Amino acid sequence: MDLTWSDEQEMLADAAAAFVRRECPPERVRAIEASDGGHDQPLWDAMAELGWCGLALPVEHGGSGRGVLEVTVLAEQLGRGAVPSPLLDSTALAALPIAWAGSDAQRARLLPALAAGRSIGTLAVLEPGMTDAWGDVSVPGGTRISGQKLLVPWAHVADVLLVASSSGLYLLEAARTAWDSVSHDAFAGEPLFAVTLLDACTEPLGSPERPAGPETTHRVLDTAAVVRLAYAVGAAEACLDLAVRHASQRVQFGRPIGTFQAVAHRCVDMRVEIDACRYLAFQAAWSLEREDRAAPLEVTAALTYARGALRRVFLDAHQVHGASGFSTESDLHLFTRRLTEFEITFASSRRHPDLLATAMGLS
Amino acid sequence: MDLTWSDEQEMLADAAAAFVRRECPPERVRAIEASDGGHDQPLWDAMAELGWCGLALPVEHGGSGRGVLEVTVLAEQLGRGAVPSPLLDSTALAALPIAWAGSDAQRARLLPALAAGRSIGTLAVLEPGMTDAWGDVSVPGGTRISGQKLLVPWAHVADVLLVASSSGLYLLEAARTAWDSVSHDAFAGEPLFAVTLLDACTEPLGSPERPAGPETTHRVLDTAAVVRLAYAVGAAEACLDLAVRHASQRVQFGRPIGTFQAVAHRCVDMRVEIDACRYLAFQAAWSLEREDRAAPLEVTAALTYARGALRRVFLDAHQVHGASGFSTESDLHLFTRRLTEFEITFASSRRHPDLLATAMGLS
Amino acid sequence: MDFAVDPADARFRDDLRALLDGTLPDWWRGMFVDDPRAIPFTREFCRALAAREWLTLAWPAEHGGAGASAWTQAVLREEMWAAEEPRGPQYMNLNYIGPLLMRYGTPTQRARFLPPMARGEVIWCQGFSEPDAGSDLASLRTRARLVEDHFLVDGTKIWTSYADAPADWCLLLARSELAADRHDGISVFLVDMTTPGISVRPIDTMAGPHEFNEVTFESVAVPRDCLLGEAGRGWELVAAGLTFERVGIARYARAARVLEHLVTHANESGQSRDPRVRARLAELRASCEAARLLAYRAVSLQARGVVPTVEASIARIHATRLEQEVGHAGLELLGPLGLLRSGDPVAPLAGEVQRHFVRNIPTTVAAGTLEIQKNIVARRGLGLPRET
Amino acid sequence: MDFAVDPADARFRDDLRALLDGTLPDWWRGMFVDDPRAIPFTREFCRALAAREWLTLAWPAEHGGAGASAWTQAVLREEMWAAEEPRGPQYMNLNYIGPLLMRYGTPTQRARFLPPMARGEVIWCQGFSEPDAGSDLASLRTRARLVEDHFLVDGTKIWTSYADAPADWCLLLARSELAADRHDGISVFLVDMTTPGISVRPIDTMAGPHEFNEVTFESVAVPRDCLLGEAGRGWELVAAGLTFERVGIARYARAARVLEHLVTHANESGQSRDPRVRARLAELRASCEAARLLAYRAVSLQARGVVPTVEASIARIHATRLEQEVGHAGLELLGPLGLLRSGDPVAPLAGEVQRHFVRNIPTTVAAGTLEIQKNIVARRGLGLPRET
Repeated sequence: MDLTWSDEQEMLADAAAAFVRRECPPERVRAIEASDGGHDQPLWDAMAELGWCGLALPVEHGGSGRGVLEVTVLAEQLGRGAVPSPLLDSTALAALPIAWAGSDAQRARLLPALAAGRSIGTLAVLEPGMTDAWGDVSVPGGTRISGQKLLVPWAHVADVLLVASSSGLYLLEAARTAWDSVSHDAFAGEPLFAVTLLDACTEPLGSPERPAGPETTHRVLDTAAVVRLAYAVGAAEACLDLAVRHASQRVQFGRPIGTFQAVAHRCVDMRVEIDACRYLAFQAAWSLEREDRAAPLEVTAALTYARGALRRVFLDAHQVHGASGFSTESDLHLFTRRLTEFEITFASSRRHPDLLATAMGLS
Repeated sequence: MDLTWSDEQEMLADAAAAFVRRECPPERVRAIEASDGGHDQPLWDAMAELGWCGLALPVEHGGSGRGVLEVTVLAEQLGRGAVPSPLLDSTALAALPIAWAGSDAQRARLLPALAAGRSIGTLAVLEPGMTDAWGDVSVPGGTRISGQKLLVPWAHVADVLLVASSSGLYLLEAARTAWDSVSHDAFAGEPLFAVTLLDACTEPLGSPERPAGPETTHRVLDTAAVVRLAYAVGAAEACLDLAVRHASQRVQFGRPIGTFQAVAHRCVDMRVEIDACRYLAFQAAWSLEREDRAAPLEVTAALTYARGALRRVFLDAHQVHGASGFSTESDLHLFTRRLTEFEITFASSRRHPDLLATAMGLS
Repeated sequence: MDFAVDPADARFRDDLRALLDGTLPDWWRGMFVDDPRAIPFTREFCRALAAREWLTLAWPAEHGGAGASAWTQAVLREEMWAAEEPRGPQYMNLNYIGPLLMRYGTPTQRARFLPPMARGEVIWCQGFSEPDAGSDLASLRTRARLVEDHFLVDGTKIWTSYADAPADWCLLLARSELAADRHDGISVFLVDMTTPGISVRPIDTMAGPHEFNEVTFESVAVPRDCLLGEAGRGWELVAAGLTFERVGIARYARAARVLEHLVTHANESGQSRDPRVRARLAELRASCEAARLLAYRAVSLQARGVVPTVEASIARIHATRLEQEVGHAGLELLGPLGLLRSGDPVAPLAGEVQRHFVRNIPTTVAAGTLEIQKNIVARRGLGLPRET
Repeated sequence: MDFAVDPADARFRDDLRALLDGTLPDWWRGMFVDDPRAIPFTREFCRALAAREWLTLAWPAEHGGAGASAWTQAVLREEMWAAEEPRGPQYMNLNYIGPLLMRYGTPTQRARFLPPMARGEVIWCQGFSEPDAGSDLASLRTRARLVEDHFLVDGTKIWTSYADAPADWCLLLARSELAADRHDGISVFLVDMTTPGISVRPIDTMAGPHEFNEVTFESVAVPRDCLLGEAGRGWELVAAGLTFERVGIARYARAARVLEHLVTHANESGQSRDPRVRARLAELRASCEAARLLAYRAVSLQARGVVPTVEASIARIHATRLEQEVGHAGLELLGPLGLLRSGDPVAPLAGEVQRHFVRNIPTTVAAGTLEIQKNIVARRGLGLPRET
């Protein structure tokens, strides 16, 4: 047992932190978000160059063979800069499931490009009326798929699209078939799309006889949730940084507001909640990586805890900031939006507490 | 609409407050609690003398004909002094149900003595394994009743005992039959007893053909809960008084701790929650009195809200007091115990939020 | 103590709802939604209210109002706020700028400024906060120097809503003299927003554009007769104004309305059968009840001629928490699709919950931060000692 | 980063549980339960631990300890606290009084005081707080005047647990010199509780009798060689001691144990099928996990030789809230019968939840109030400015 980072993890985190500070400061985040499509190719190329697209992919397909834990280490640093990038989704929602459940041919065909950052992947799950990403999807599977999927991240730049159907995961490649992506009007941290599939050409992920089923989808969503939690933890840390800076600099009634206990203790509450979420995320990632039998319990514990905790963090940050935090001239909103997106999409599922209840022995 | 007290209510509250200050200061509360049986006959006689036992009972049976709202006005003042007395239970758990549902003979026989304070009544509901006072009881009714009832308040001094049975409310009179009361070891504000009935002589409340059924029991419990809520509001107000006094007098780091925002804002949070509970209690009492169709909704709203709110109040009071609040040398514990008892017995029922959900239109 | 609703007030509520049902366009989503139709609609709506004598319902007859009871006013404020305040910027005229003029204005000022407000024809904004003076308003730096027959105003105001509506007039706070106590020497001015030297810069917010503005005053000439009240005694006006304002918004009514829509959604999506959903929505309903009663306590005092300073703060502290909680519970109920805003065709409840959530992120900051409200209650309500 | 449990630690945990299962009497309910068997049992239990070399597990070999790793120590502390601390008062010897002696004691003091602790034969109490010096410890008034070869101590200490166990010795904080900085001039003394002039007055609490005491010192002669560390530098020892203490109690382990019993109760009473109950217990379980990890973060630093001052405070802030929440959720689960205490034959879960609830009403107060812990994190952890 050791909750400190290994030298390798430390180096990865330091490198990522330095990269984010240098290449993606808040001005750049704003510029990317304001741009058409919200995707920055030079930034993507730079991250691909560092090998981050293939961080957790098998060495034989061009990856570095590291695990989910390393992805969360990276994710935390990206979140700290609110970096808008398909990197984490491409890894967790597409590349990893292909590595886990793809046929040898699919792995050989798709993973090298995903690992090198020459292609981008994503996953379509949600449908109209669904209130839980882990819920039952109704789009029928098959070699031709039609239906509507919502809140698909980065669908407009994806080369590979996994689709959760009622009969398992299916694979679409932009090179072979087309899909229609309409940008959502969302209060979110990343570009989200409504994807309409009309008789789209697909193949099952894995072999046609044994296509990847809902258990793979759940594993994908669990992994993505934990990676996204780490990203949210980074964003929460940035909220705390901004709050502490504001509290130290802003003078009211003749002294910095950080000297008021009510303000200082709010910052401490943030510190406690962020640290709690952080170690829950790392523990869950560690177990997922090992396919440990405790993994589902630890994922659900992390998400169950994070739901209220991260919301309290951003609300506290806004309270410390006063009106200025609500203005988009402050950087705070960059992080608030990401935390909200995480909370709503991944952490608010009522499935997790219920699973955790079962895991802890409630009959 | 007017949320201020009428002159009459104001007079009642003032008289009660003055009586409590004079006749039942904390030293007397301690003495009564430490005494055998925990019942103070002179205090009871003095309150009976003031007409409080019959406050809400019909004029024709010796009462003052006022309503449930007046009982809550009185209850708040008694709670403020943590007055240990069977007065409220005798009124809400026994006298009022007899007035509502008793036969003419029962009313004529029992109410005058209850109204004058010559006799004391109580109600036995809970049984082993029950987790909700409003739940299903299993002791069978009949002219002879056997079974165990728990947490019966003041059973050792009661002359009239109502028993909730699976077939309705039954009436026992100490003058005609005996029951066995064993004092509980409880963290509570009032004496509670395990009552064992062995072939006890009873009669149905109301006529033998139409005995008072569960709807009466529910109405009784709703009324008692609201009256007890008002008593708890008074106790909470006393917690706030003690906290404000402590915060103003206790000097640490060279100044009164009440000047620390973290302490002052805790007191404000208490103020807000107490006021919220207070008006919810009065509104529910007002509707109960009128048998208004909004009454069930308002009772459930009051109890649903009070559950967490009053707990936060006493925890905040303890936090402001530091270690001294945990010592029984402080008066705080007198009020904490009463608030805890109210919360556990009346406010923690999962029935209320569910009823409220139905009342607000959830299908 | 009487919890019965006056039948006349109940009828008035029905009448108001009928007007709202007949008047509010489908696209109405309140202010700050980047819809150019919003401000013109609020002007039209105010004129419609004025035609029924409901605009200045709360004003005394001597100032052209209907002199309605505190309770009738409460009905109006609940229905307006529940409908996302279709009076737009003008609610400020009615709730506290007008009343301040009545109390502190000269006969000439009242005759000049009140009638256009009563007709629903004028938009006022409020210039209080400054970049370095937020909750510590008394540290404001905007200066007004008396030069012959006018004041010359220099300074910057921030978080000024509606300045780019555009506002016609501004209720401006500025320091007109140096004084030993920093609460002295502050004055209130009535400033024509078309005066040369005023520039308005919109500040975008998370809720959308146009919510806030920064307003800069460079040697702005304000005629001497546009000083409101006594020079140097402006702090007293501010305190009175804040009390008027705190009771002026029925925040709980909006929360209750959103909650009604959540009930509908829970029923339609089948989630109403989940005991967790039922319990959560019930808790919020109970909290709405509490918020309403805390507001009514303040109204009860008003109706008896008492200024409910502490009681209004208590109601406000409670209601802001409620508003945030309804937003969060709503998003949890809607699930991931709750991210979608009004502009998205598949947004559940047309994005209403999302809008309510975002708008209430800073709800505890507006009109005196939560901390300041708590300080008021701590000192004036509880008698706790003041920090030295 | 490695979340795997060392197999040796897992075996140690099994061994400890076997010992506890075989040793803890049925009636054991922790300290302060007004049971005369409690203190003698803790002495017996400590001797049993000593016989296995588990009592001074955490101490370095040079002081007769087992020099166990920080992680093995964590296992011990979890199992002890989960079992309501059967070491009784002596956990303090092991966790911080002994370590303070090792660090600041003279060779003679170490030789005199450590061996009886290691054998489990001595009870110490701590004389820190005073009626007017609680969270503001530096304002203490107890005086120690050097008269020839001993100090004469006068003053009153309060909230002194175990003084009436009776304690054999007291770790006493007193002002030995007047100094400009009020943190200077404080010294730590090792006081024989049988010295004439010491009187102990028990203070009853909501949890029962004997939890606290007031200890009065009237001209109590303390030999000069019973001064610990340098005269006037006691504040440094207190700070070190508080850090030892904060990581010394695995509060979350007790909360987790109570939660296990709640799960059993929910299953047996059929409440486990209610989604609200499931969700609430799951939230608490997640919070237990978080508490354990926050504690383990501090242990990880200890294992690397770092003193985790801020991290220990963070873990403590989190765990105290958790403990209270488990108590409240437990009472809600049990319903009205949850009011019943251990002494009642029909008390659900033998009154364990009730006991946990009451004991944790002041949990945020002990060992530095929550406010003080938060100040530590605010200044040292976040670098926020200090109040002037």
